[in-house]
Amino acid sequence: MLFEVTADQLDPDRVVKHVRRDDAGAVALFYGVVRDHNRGRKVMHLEYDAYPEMATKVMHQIAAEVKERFGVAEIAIQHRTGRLEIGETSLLVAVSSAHRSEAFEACHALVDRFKEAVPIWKKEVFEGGEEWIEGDLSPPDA
Amino acid sequence: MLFEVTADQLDPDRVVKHVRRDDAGAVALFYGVVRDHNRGRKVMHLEYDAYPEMATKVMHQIAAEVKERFGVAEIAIQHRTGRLEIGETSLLVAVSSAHRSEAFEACHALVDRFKEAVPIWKKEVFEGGEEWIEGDLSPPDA
Amino acid sequence: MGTARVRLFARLADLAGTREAAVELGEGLTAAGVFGVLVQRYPSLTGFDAFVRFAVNSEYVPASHPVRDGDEVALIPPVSGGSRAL
Amino acid sequence: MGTARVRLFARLADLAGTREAAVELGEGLTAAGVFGVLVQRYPSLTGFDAFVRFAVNSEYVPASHPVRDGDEVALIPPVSGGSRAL
Repeated sequence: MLFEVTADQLDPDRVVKHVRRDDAGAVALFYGVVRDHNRGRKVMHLEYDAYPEMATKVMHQIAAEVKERFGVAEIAIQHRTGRLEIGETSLLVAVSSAHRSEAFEACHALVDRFKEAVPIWKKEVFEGGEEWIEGDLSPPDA
Repeated sequence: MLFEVTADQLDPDRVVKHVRRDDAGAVALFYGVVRDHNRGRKVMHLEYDAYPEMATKVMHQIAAEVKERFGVAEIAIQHRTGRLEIGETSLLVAVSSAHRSEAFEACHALVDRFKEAVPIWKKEVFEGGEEWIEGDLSPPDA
Repeated sequence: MGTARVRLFARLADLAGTREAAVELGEGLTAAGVFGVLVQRYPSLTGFDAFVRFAVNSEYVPASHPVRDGDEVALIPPVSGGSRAL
Repeated sequence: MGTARVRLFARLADLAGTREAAVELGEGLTAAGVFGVLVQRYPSLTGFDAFVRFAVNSEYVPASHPVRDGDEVALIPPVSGGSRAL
């Protein structure tokens, strides 16, 4: 398994290479991308803060849970920190599996768990202001 | 929308670039990968045959259905033909959407529809023989 | 009455030993009728009419679909994930 | 009684104007108690104890968790998708 929190551009080839196995016929890869709008506001850019040591530890825990629950083969996750422009990738979650259904379901569940539990925060810089996006105040978000 | 049937290596960056839009916060990308086993047999390699003109037409139809049904932003599909070795990518399906749930669900539905409807066939070359894999005879497959 | 171009794929192409054939169109010939002509030419295709779907000009059609001069008729064996469709 | 290192993130780091602090540990000090010490030092954090979760040495812990010499205490604001967890 691969878990990275990094200020560099994310690397989809790297995460997919990491999860590829000869017995896995399916890979589901999720990209979280910085969107130009949120809750009716025009977003200019995002800034991500993280607690990296704990983030990778929690990523490991939730990945182990998901791997066990869905019986998938391999998992890799990268999250970026710092300033991200519209269209840049903030999150990559890759899951490989013998068959496609488990790959899709496990990848989806893992992204959901990630957004609940991993200590990474985003500040939205929008037209006219900025705000840390915190769970209770914001709708579930891609 | 992008629909390609090609003898060349597939290009995940190209399909993801194609579906990226500033208003789409999520991209789900599926890789179908040649697996080293199937129904208890050791697979040596696969050979894909296609009816390319019809395949791209059917891809267009099922993508339009899925886009309408799930309200997703953009879709791209590539399928490879010819001889593929273990670990090579036979299929890429990318879906972008404002939010992640629709991206995952639409991508999964689209892969299922693809495998039912698109005129592309695989011959499995396994230890001791070879066989065209045809729907009624084979289990659902990644 | 014209001619149709027939395309064969996968197992059917292997059995017939060709990926393409031309069929002279008799009066009111249907997609299934075109297949019947091919079976006479390539006896190894015998019995596969229950197994294939037909396409004319890249659209799935019923076996009863009439074939016209210049049409491209394709014999479509089940695709690999097709069991879920049935 | 020793010292704990406290880490602050996101809104709490902005409010306190620092990402890190050292807290002297009194007898039986808990994670919530450490936060209380910080509120005295950085009054802008007042009221946020209902809002944060605590971690000690990179593991989520209850507010009542005792803090020991050398521990790293982190104040964890809600993460962006956290509404689903509640």
